Amino acid sequence: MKLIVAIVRPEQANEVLEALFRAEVRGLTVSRVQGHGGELERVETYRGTTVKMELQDKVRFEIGVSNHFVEPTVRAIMSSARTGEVGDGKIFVLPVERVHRIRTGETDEGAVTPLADSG
Amino acid sequence: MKLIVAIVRPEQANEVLEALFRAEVRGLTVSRVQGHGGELERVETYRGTTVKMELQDKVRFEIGVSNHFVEPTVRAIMSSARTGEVGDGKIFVLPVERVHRIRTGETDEGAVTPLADSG
Amino acid sequence: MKLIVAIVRPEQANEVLEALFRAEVRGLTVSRVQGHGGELERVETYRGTTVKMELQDKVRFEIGVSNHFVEPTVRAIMSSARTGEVGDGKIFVLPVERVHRIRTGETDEGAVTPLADSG
Amino acid sequence: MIEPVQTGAPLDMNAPDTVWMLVATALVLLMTPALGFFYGGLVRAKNALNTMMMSFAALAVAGIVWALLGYSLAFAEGTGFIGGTTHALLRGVGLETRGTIPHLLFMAYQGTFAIITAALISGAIVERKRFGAYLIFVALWTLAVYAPVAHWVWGGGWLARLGVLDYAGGTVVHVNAGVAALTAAILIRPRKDYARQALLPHNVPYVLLGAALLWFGWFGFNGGSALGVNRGAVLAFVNTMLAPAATLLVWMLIDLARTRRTTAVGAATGIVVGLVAITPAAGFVPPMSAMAIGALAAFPSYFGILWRSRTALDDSLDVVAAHGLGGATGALLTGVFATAAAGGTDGLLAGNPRQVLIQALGIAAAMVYSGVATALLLKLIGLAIPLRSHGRDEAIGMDITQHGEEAYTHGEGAVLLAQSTVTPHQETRP
Amino acid sequence: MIEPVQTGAPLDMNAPDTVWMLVATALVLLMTPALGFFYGGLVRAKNALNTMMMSFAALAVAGIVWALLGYSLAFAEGTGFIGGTTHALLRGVGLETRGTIPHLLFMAYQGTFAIITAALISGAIVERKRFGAYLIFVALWTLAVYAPVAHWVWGGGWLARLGVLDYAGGTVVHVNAGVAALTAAILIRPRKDYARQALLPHNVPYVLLGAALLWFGWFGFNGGSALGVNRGAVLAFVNTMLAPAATLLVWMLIDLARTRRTTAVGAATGIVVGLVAITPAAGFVPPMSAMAIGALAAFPSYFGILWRSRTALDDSLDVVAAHGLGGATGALLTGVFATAAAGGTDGLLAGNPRQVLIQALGIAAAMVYSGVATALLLKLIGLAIPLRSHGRDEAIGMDITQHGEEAYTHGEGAVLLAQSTVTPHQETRP
Amino acid sequence: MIEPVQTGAPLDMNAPDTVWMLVATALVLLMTPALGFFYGGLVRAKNALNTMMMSFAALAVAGIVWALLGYSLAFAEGTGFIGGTTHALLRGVGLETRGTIPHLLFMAYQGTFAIITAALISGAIVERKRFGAYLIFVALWTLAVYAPVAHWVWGGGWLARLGVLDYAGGTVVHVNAGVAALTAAILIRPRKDYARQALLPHNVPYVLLGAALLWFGWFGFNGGSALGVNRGAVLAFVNTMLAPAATLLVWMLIDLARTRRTTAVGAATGIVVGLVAITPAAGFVPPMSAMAIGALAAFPSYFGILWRSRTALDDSLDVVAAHGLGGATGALLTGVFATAAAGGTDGLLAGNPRQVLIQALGIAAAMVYSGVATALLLKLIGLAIPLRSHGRDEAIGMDITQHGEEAYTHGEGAVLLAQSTVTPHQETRP
Ligand SMILES: Nc1ncnc2c1ncn2[C@@H]1O[C@H](COP(=O)(O)OP(=O)(O)O)[C@@H](O)[C@H]1O
Ligand SMILES: Nc1ncnc2c1ncn2[C@@H]1O[C@H](COP(=O)(O)OP(=O)(O)O)[C@@H](O)[C@H]1O
Ligand SMILES: Nc1ncnc2c1ncn2[C@@H]1O[C@H](COP(=O)(O)OP(=O)(O)O)[C@@H](O)[C@H]1O
Repeated sequence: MKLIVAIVRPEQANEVLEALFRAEVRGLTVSRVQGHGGELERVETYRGTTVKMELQDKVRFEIGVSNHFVEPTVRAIMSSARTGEVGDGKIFVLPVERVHRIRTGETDEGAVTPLADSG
Repeated sequence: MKLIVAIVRPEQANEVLEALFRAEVRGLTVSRVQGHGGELERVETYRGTTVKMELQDKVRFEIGVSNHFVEPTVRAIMSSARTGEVGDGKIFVLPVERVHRIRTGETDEGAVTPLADSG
Repeated sequence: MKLIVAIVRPEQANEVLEALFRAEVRGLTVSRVQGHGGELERVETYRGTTVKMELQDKVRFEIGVSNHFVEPTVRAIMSSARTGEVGDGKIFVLPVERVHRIRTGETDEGAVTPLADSG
Repeated sequence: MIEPVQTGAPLDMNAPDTVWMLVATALVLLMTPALGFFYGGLVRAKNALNTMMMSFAALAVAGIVWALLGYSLAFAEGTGFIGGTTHALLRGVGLETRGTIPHLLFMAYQGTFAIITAALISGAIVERKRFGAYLIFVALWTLAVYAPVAHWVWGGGWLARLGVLDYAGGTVVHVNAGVAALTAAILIRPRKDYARQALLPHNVPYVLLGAALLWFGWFGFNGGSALGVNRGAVLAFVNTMLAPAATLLVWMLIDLARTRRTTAVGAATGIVVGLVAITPAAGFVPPMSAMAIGALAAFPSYFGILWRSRTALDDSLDVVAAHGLGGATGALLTGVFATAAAGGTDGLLAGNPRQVLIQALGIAAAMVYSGVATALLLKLIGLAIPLRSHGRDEAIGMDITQHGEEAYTHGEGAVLLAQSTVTPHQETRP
Repeated sequence: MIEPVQTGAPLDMNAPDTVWMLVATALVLLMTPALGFFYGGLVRAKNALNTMMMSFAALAVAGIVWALLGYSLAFAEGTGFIGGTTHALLRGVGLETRGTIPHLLFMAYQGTFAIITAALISGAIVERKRFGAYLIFVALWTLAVYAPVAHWVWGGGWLARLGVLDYAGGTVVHVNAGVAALTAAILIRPRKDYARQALLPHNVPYVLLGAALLWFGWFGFNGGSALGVNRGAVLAFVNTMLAPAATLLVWMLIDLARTRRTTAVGAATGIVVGLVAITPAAGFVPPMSAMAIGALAAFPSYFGILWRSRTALDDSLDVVAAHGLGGATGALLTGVFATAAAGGTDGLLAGNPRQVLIQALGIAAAMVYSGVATALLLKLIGLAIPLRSHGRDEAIGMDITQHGEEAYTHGEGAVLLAQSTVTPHQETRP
Repeated sequence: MIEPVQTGAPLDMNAPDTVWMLVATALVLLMTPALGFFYGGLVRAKNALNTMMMSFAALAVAGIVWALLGYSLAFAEGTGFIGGTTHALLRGVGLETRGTIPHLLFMAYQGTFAIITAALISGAIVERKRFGAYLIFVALWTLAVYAPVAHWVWGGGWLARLGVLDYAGGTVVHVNAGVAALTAAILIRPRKDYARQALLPHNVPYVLLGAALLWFGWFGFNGGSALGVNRGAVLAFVNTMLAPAATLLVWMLIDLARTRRTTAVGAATGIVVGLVAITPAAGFVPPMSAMAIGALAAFPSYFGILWRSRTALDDSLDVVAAHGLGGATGALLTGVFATAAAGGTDGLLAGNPRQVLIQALGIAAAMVYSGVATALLLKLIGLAIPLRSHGRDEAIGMDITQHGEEAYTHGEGAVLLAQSTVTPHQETRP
């Protein structure tokens, strides 16, 4: 079991989502975050105050997958999130000790496999 | 040391919170996220644009616990977050290498144990 | 490779950011979260409804670093986020199995090292 | 635009009176969207649009129903209890004058009152009432409850003959809506989460915006009830400025005394309560009495809200305490402070205690009728269609379930549907 | 403040007419910011300020251009096609009367129309048009397109002589802006993401707020087009209340019939469409006809929007369907429902089918001229500077790229620049 | 509602004048909530309610204090320095006329000025001032500073006799509030984070909404200062439309020249500065001069803001630069552009350079008095209670610490308290 955390551009988020669905990834969690990387900083002005904005809007995916699903998931994200310009983001693969599906109490593999009937 | 990441329904968030407090879990971090799972998709319409909303609002708990606290914590979440309908969410248990309490510099067990006096 | 997750006060967020930059940490992701710890609870009133607010606004940093960078990163956060009062937050160091830079496809160390030219 | 036909037309209407009533009508119309923001800010984000839509829809439903029939039921010749159908479909409602202004304008002005009265009730049943049932309710309630009560007091009905004083609608609008709200809140039952979860305002600035626009519009509500620019209009107008200022001040002081903090939601509520309380008295009392009424009216509503939220009555946005209690307080105090000199009948302080009884009678009559009739209407509608949402839908929120929309969206996870015929960007060379 | 000079000055103007036109002018001015909120709520958060600024900037650009030259081109003596320059730089535009109100006030009132007409167009080109190019466009369009068309209908030009009825601007304002919007949407081309991503409203309450304030302001737009407080003003005013109520009702019913849900964005749109449709007819038709016009006008715009969003035409906020179609529908229905008795010319139903043809001619003339002239202007400006942003900037959002600001900021990650001369807190003892 | 007593009452007041002043009073009252949104959008989310409440509370505190005493101090017979107490508690302020309108209405209209002047000051001290201390300050400042200065200029006091021109309050309102703001900002000291952290506007649309409603209301502020519908009213009204348009245009151009981008916060600020600058001149200068004043006034305020933010002066929302500088610029330019023909005294350009000196004297007098008196008041209040919050509270935010509320809540983590007596849902069968 792994937890894949990916930071991508907001403009690419929907494409990543679709790529993941195509790769049969059915469960995932998304949040709006801000990131700092190699991108050019923006300058903004509010009346007399000029600021350098160090953070850019990004979208964070968090996807629990069983081991043999790691590769296809990473590949789906890589291909759909890439624009080739600085700021495309990162993918982290974290080890997971246990997963529970709250509804059924199933654990591990069972917990991240979509349930054909109920889904 | 483990980090427990749980995704639950927003309607259940306060009950989860209370269940955790009853289980003597005192430190935790919460964020608003959106998730995709087996739930029915919603259709929304904005003027001529009809969209399928793939993501549902969820609440994400992140709880650092010492090893013997993992079971009670997971149990508290399982029982308080479950409604029995698709979309109840998942719990991930991740290994943690080190924990620091910023205020005191304590590490590991000490960092996640509430300090009776100061708390 | 490690993933450092730090929860800090919003008022300290910009100082943490600057401390990280000084420590040569160039890539990071930030999100707005809410936390419960040892802090005093706030009471708020909305017409007849009086509530105890269990959660305080916090900022969450997520930083992927190569192993020898863990110490300086943790130190930078510890020093810049500390106010000495309850509620300063926690740092978690998680193991990471793999990192990918989406733009270039580089993995692991390469993925978190800033690219001098492009950055 | 430059139309000699019109500018040359005989001006039987009084021109300044007409200008003032045009302005007043626009002001009162604005109050209903304002109420939408006041209410919409007080609910959770997932119900914001539904709550606002309850006010906006009243503009359509009550507005049209009023023009087609309601106006006639309220203001055409009829019995002491209800008007006739002479003016149904606006027959005989044209540019000839009624009083000193065109009849049509009088009808429109009164229509804005019907609209907001219906919209007020929605505050008691937000976050759970099904929208379709609400629309039907508004249509029927305007005809069956608002129109008769308006007739009693302003259409020459039995309360008018008794001498009930109600300058701009303390009884007709606020007590009436308040009792209907109470009835609806009881029959439609509490929200699933009520008294278990904290159900907090998602956007307090909207509440303040709503209160501000309500105050602004209320100058037309009270000042326009003089139906022209005359001493009554000026008095009512200035009282509408002073009374809520006094209520707001007292509200903040009670807040301070009780919790050591003044709240913004409280301030917005205090303004509205002050406006409600001065409504029946506006053109009947001198300004210092208006301030007294404003100051006194803070107490019942303030403690009414406190008390209500400890009960099982989920009058979600406290329509009963703010409008029902506030309107009744104002109506009674009108009987206390009114003077013939200011434009009313002498009240208690001017040596006529009987007026307080007459006022109480007016309130009681509106309460009984509004309570019974509202309950019957809801039962009737409930026979045909369900009045409230399933618990499941309530948890998801009314915006998604009733309207298929969200107040605030980001676009992540939103996939276009049924757009197969659309040519994407690159092909669109014009 | 207390100025004997003025209060004593001879009042050749008609006082009640002047009061009403002062009020009407303020009301119409408010419509442009209201439009900014209506439009601003419909775009994504990253373009909210840019969209609002398109309306706010029109207040400056069209407002000043109008006073300096546009007013003269529209309303000074001239040919049947365009006015002269007699009143350029406001020469001869003073406190003497034009009609029954001061000439200066007439100029200001007409200026508020010029401003909002230009701002309306922006809805077709949001989220991509460069702001500098937009400012230049507004200035030129006001002079070269709005002023002549206004002259044709209201300045005694050829359409006026033909007998085209346009009470408050169905053709001059709405058809004109609608066609300009169509032209601009085609020439400026769709947004990069159009038809690929769902581009959703970021704040529907703003859309409702905008619609509410538009309605409020529109009482001045239509009611003020009588240029005084007369029968036409009252009729136009009341019709401006009833027609949109009918449109809103029908819009909700179509929504219900089609998707089983009434939408809030739809409600806001329905209100605006009803206001647009009654605009040309406002002072020419009796109230029941106004409701009919409102009800009928829902259909073309509703289905126009549905159809448009399946095409490659990225008229982003549906200016064409709401204002172009709505305005044309209203203008045609004016020819159907107008009666001489109400203040217009008899129309189809009163036995004069020719009026419908005259109306159609007016619409066609405005369409052709507005389409061609807008296209030429955009091509011209496009020669000098790029009209739209790079795809990259579009992805980041126009607020950051065009204005260097964000609508909603938190402050995390914002580092002060160029503040080296500032003494920090601890040293600031006064 | 239909009250023969009133409609039949003798109308000694001038009806059109009264209508206009009713409208103007409502418009000016709306400006104070508008200011709350303008200011509230400019602060951080954690202080949004507190900032808005500073404006809303002024409606109560300054409003009541004005009616009870302030009006009398400003407008009752008295010395050249301050009025008497004849009209305290509104004695002798009834429906008889003052000028051509009811005295009571005159009092109310003037009251709306007192309210907004006090509220303006709050912009200098947001995000740190304790709310209780603020309330006391508003009450005392209205009596001790606003009332006398208003008396000097409008109540027949010494500046009026000297011939100072101040149509609607450039000196009385804006210079006065600007200097008080400067004094308060210095005495209350900068925010803890000032000049260390970027303190950014949390909601720019609110700033635009505030600016739009301020503009709308300002038509009553300037146009109503004619105290009737006369040539002055019309001129002031139209100038209030043109001058801010010019300022906005110039402001956008300076923005473009300096940073290549026009900002929305800048646009909102430019509008307000233009409104401030035309205020003293509104009824004294022809429209082309009004545009010139508007255009010129952009410069001092624009660069004043730039300069201020590089200093240690935490005039948080730039009250000094926008209102102080803008008001002084307008007052001086009044002395330059005024003409007797337009309704004022001839100024510099009409051959009377002395008027500029008189204007400068007026400004200087208001500055000295307002600065000294405000400082004394703050010191006095500071003796009794602390003026500002602890640093800790400042970090948490004033909404939570001063009001026990948040502007935007979600409900997660909110646990109901003191609800033990509540019967939960399942038991509530009616
Ligand atoms: N070491 C890191 N830890 C966590 N997040 C990171 C890290 N590096 C980059 N990110 C995230 O990825 C985003 C893009 O990174 P950046 O370095 O600009 O892109 P690229 O990989 O194209 O050089 C950042 O805005 C940030 O959110
Ligand atoms: N594999 C996963 N990785 C991350 N989050 C997940 C995963 N599966 C589900 N979730 C989260 O849990 C929520 C509920 O999941 P779902 O599969 O619908 O529920 P159930 O477990 O009841 O079948 C989702 O909306 C998503 O936020
Ligand atoms: N065990 C934990 N797991 C996750 N987050 C925690 C945990 N303990 C504390 N936090 C986060 O850190 C914040 C501060 O913690 P708290 O215990 O109040 O501070 P301190 O470490 O100073 O005693 C909390 O608001 C919460 O966001």
